[in-house]
Amino acid sequence: MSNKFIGQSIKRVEDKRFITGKGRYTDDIVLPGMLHAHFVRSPYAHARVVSIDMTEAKAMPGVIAIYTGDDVADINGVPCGWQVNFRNGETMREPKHPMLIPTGSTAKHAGDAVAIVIAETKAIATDAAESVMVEWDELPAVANPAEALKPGAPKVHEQFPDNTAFDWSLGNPIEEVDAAMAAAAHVTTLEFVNQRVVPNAMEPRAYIGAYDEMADKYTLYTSTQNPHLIRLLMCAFVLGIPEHKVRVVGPDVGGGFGSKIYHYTEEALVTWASKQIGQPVKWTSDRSEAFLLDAHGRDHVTKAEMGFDADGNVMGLRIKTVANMGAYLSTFAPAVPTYLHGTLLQGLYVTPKINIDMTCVFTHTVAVDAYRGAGRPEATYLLERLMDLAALEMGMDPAELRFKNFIPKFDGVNEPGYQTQVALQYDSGDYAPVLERGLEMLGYNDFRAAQQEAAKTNKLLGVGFSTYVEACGIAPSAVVGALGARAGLYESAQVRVQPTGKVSVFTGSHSHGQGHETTFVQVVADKLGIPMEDVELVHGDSDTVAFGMGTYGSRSLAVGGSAIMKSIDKVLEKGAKIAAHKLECAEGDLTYDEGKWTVKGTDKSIGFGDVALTAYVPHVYPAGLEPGLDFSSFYDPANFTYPFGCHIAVVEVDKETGKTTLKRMIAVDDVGNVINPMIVDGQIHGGLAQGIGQAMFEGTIYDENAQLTNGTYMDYCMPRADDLPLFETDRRTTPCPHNPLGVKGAGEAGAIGSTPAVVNAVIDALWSGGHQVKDILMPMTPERVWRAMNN
Amino acid sequence: MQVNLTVNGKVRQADLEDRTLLVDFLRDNLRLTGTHVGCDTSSCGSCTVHVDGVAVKSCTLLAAQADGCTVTTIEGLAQFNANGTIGQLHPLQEGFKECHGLQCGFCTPGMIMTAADLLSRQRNPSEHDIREALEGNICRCTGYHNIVKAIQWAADHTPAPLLADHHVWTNEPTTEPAAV
Amino acid sequence: MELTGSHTLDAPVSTIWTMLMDTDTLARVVPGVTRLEKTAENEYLAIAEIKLGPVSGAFTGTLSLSDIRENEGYTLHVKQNSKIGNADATVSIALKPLSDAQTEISFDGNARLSGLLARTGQRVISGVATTLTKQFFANVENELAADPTTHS
Amino acid sequence: MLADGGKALSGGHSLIPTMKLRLNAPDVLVDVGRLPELKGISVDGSELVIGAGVTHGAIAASDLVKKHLPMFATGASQIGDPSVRNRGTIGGSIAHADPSADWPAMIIAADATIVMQGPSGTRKVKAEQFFTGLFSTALHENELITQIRVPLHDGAKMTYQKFSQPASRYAIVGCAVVKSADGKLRVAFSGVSEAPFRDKKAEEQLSSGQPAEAAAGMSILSDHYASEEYRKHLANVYLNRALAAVA
Repeated sequence: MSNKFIGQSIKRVEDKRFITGKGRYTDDIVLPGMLHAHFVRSPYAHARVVSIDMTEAKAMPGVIAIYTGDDVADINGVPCGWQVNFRNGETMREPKHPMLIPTGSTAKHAGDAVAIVIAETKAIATDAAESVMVEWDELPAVANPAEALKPGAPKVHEQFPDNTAFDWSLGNPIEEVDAAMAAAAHVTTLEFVNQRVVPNAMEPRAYIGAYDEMADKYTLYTSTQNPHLIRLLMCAFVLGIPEHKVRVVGPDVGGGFGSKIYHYTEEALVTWASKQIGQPVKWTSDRSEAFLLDAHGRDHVTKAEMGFDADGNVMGLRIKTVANMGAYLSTFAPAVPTYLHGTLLQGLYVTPKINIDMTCVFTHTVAVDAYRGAGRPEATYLLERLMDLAALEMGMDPAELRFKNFIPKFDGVNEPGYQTQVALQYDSGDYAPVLERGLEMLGYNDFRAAQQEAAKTNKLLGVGFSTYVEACGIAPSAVVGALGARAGLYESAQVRVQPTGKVSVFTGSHSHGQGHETTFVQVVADKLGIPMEDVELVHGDSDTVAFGMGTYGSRSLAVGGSAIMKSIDKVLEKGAKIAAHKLECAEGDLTYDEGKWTVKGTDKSIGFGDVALTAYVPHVYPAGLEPGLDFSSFYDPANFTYPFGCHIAVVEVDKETGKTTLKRMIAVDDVGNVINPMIVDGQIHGGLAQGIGQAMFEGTIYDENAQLTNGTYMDYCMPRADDLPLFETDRRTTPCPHNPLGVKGAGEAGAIGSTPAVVNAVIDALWSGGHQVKDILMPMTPERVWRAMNN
Repeated sequence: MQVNLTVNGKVRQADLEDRTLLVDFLRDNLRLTGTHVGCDTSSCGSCTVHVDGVAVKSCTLLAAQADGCTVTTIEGLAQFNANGTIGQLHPLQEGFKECHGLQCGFCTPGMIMTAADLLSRQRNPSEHDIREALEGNICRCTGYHNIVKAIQWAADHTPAPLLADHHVWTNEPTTEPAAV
Repeated sequence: MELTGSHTLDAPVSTIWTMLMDTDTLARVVPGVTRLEKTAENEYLAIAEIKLGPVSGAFTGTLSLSDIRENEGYTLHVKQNSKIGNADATVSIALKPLSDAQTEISFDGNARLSGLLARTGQRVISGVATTLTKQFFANVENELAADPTTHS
Repeated sequence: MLADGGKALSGGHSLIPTMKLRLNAPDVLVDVGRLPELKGISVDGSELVIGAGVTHGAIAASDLVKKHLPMFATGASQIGDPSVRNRGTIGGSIAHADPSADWPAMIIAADATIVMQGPSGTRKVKAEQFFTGLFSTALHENELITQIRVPLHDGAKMTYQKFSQPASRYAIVGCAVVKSADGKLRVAFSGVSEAPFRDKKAEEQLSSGQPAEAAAGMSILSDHYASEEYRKHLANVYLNRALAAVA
């Protein structure tokens, strides 16, 4: 294996098409005879469909078909892919999520669809959808998860009167945790909301369903993070059609951040409708619909308590959280507040006793599911807010408090992985160096002096820390299966060596901004010792790629990359047999380097291309060996991977207005080995911006009727270029001990660590000005910060 | 209604519904799909193109309003060879690649067109100038860090003549009487 | 959308009451409503034309009166549907005689918005509420001024 | 055409977004964006004359504006974003009369006159009287704004101070103050009430040497981003910042 490309900031191969306007996103695709769909949606969060009058709409020129819930009664609802049962063993409550709400049934969140209108143009479909007259009987609705649990709250599903989907706990017995807390010298208590945010990938979801009658085959073009999973769910659970009769293509996809993992009703409906009509049907969400329908993230209401002994050692952690599921259970929803959240609540601290109590509830809102980090940002937010607040309350230094409590270094090879109180065994970790480096970059001592000076002025300065550990590279199938996943979480890869020695790699991972066409090729080219130009990456098409579980949870390289490594090993193993035959030596006498097999101690060698050609023109060939050089592999990891890091925010708070300015954002991340530093830095930057966004700008606002009242880019604030500073990033490297590349994953780290750092910084600024506040609701709008200083 | 405009150097004509937005004309009629639609409130800037040399949001302009105008989209920014292949990328296109100024690529055409407008007015913008100029363009992937770097790179690598090509600022005709 | 306000009118309570119970007058004073057609006792079909800056559209719906207490007040319920969303307002209107010639009219209620109106209108909603309130009182004043016989 | 459900379309940056959301569907659109009569910035006697069809960007870049009305140049550069400034026009913005738009405070403080052309001729209204309510103006349905005429304010100091909503970039509070050469103050606000207004009470308090209370007695807007109480507080903060800038 050479090291020409791995570790280098190779410029991205895929960029050329994007910078010249030649990217091909789903909405860019036009098929012959293609029709356009628009949905009739509930204006109410909770309302019964009394009647639907389509007379006027059906008569409009250009309208091809209108389907309602009665037409699609035979189609199953979109399924949930993860089952988490109640503590007492009762089965998770899983309401049907119907394709369209039929007459007599109730819409359960604003935007729930009652009809799909299909017309010759998008404009006609939109006009006709407006002319479909639905008579509604509006019913009371609830959006807040804590309110939904109260007696008398409006019911989301009649059959589940307490609005509870399931409850769940993890950790040590509560009695032991209670005892630890009772014995603590200091208990820091924080009641807070981890607010609901909207993923807002810049490309709105888009789907085209196309049915080929001659081949009896469906094609779905979809803006998805995982084409094969969509095919599996849509075929097996929704439409009941055989998988080999469905091709799912995920072309260029304009960002996902979790929201494009899930199988949505519109995907199945355009696919189904294309067969009914015999013409392709396209639907492209507008931004307004995206706010109503794309799965949201976070939405926890929490009470957390952390106990310390007199020296500042953590004694125990007690957590009670209500998590919002929305109206239906989305694909991975039940896993997010449980196995992706509860299991991370030890963080990177030695904590003897932990108990987590989760209640997951239905509300009249769109589903909540994984959004960048999925559960781990919520866990980090909880822990890191507690750590900084505890330091302020105990008069300790927040960095010192962390150093004191860090789990000692372990590499997972010479030292075993670290077993937490909450089920996970971390693979490798070395936590102090990231914080040490962060403090060095900050210039901690100078900062505290500057802060004291600033406290005399109208602009307060504050610093906030966050040290996190996360679990990604999901995951061992057996483990997730035991935890309720209804799918495996491995990855597949095929390495097809062409007769000329050029290589096509087929991966089940799916790139929607992550740069797989570059990083995966770097790995393959180095492993084979051939130029990057000789390697092509193919992804996103279920007809060409054998199988795949897609891209989320920072798993592409750790799982998908490992599957590629396995296939390359098989290629080289067979190649060695061919080379040995050609060079008339034993396989054991060969070394492989720089793209050729060499007989040890000689200058006799044969190149990769010659071996490939021999495999396809097997005239002089080992007896009994199959021709060809093409291998598939599936890789199922032995464990999650556990990246960690330290994020530090410096803010300035205007005392008069409460406006916060983020002055510095420092991130020192340890994501294991790095294939392309430029791309890893880019992933960290983007994650930071989203994490900062949650702290300072973003958050849904529902009114008392569960209407989303900030569902446009005019009202829902996301960070813009002039809201952010240049980020200061650095890395430490602790390789993953259990995958062949030693990689851990970098896609979510930025969003996991940054949010509490920013909030902690504002709290720190306020304390420096004499305002000893414990919490400010996110997003920390100027008014909220002003009120925190003036109440 | 009939519209005539010059898009990326070619004269284009079409008979359109009055309410057709410029972005829909570009995407649907001309199949120039590099110009994207990311929102419905003129907020995100994914649809930014140049009309008569200045950046505009093509989702907030009727095609009819651009009648008679010269439109440049992302597809027309590079220098092309006689056979229509891309000859030389625009320095901003190079800069975005060089500095990893894009991830999913969806906001990228709008970012580049907005940045081209900035560089046509300001030869050496500061980081602050660049961030201010991007206030109408939303990126969800990059945190803007490398977009800022990419534009700085382009400013440093822009040969003067190329810049002049894009220097079309609509200065209003202004008249001031001679000293009274 | 909170709808509250109060205003002092130079007319006796019985005059105001008569006005507020008159269908034609009601159609003129309720902001936005252009026409009322009686469908049942104290129930009306209401046609509304709204033109408020960027928003213009036709609404149709119902207007009903309940909890009617002579010379004291009633509850006005206006429900309007349109392509851009629905509005559902319940407002209790109260009259209080300040003297034989002066009456305080006050109201307190809430309008619930759905659809696009709820999603996009938030920025100007308090301005809309203030505007509707001012319009309502101005309309009542105009009615009083237009008909001198109402001044006793 | 304007009288009969028609709408004048200048840059289109106020109107088209509402049409796209289907909040508005005019039967007829009249593109006035290219009328040469609405273009140009010039000095006419003691007034700066800005054509209604001049874009925010052109005003921000105009040397004439920078020289005579620097507040208009810096204020214009805070409107929307660069692409919006390239298309959006001063006349369109004023006619739309969004309560949180930037121009109204500036033109009221600068004592501008709005010139309107209708079927029966030309009419002039002082900016102070032009904005009559939420999205409401003195403009009749069949009239078009043609010019904004602003006194040159020689020797005056002027400033526009804005607290923006971070998503829409509209003014939560926009405070314009013009301090004439003889020290007289004119104060106007955008974003604070359902219509932009001249704050005469504050002016009186300031002229008598008292601390001013901004927006006293006005109905104050409230939204997700700034409650009534906070907005009122901000109005005071921004008035003080504006006063400091012209001190």
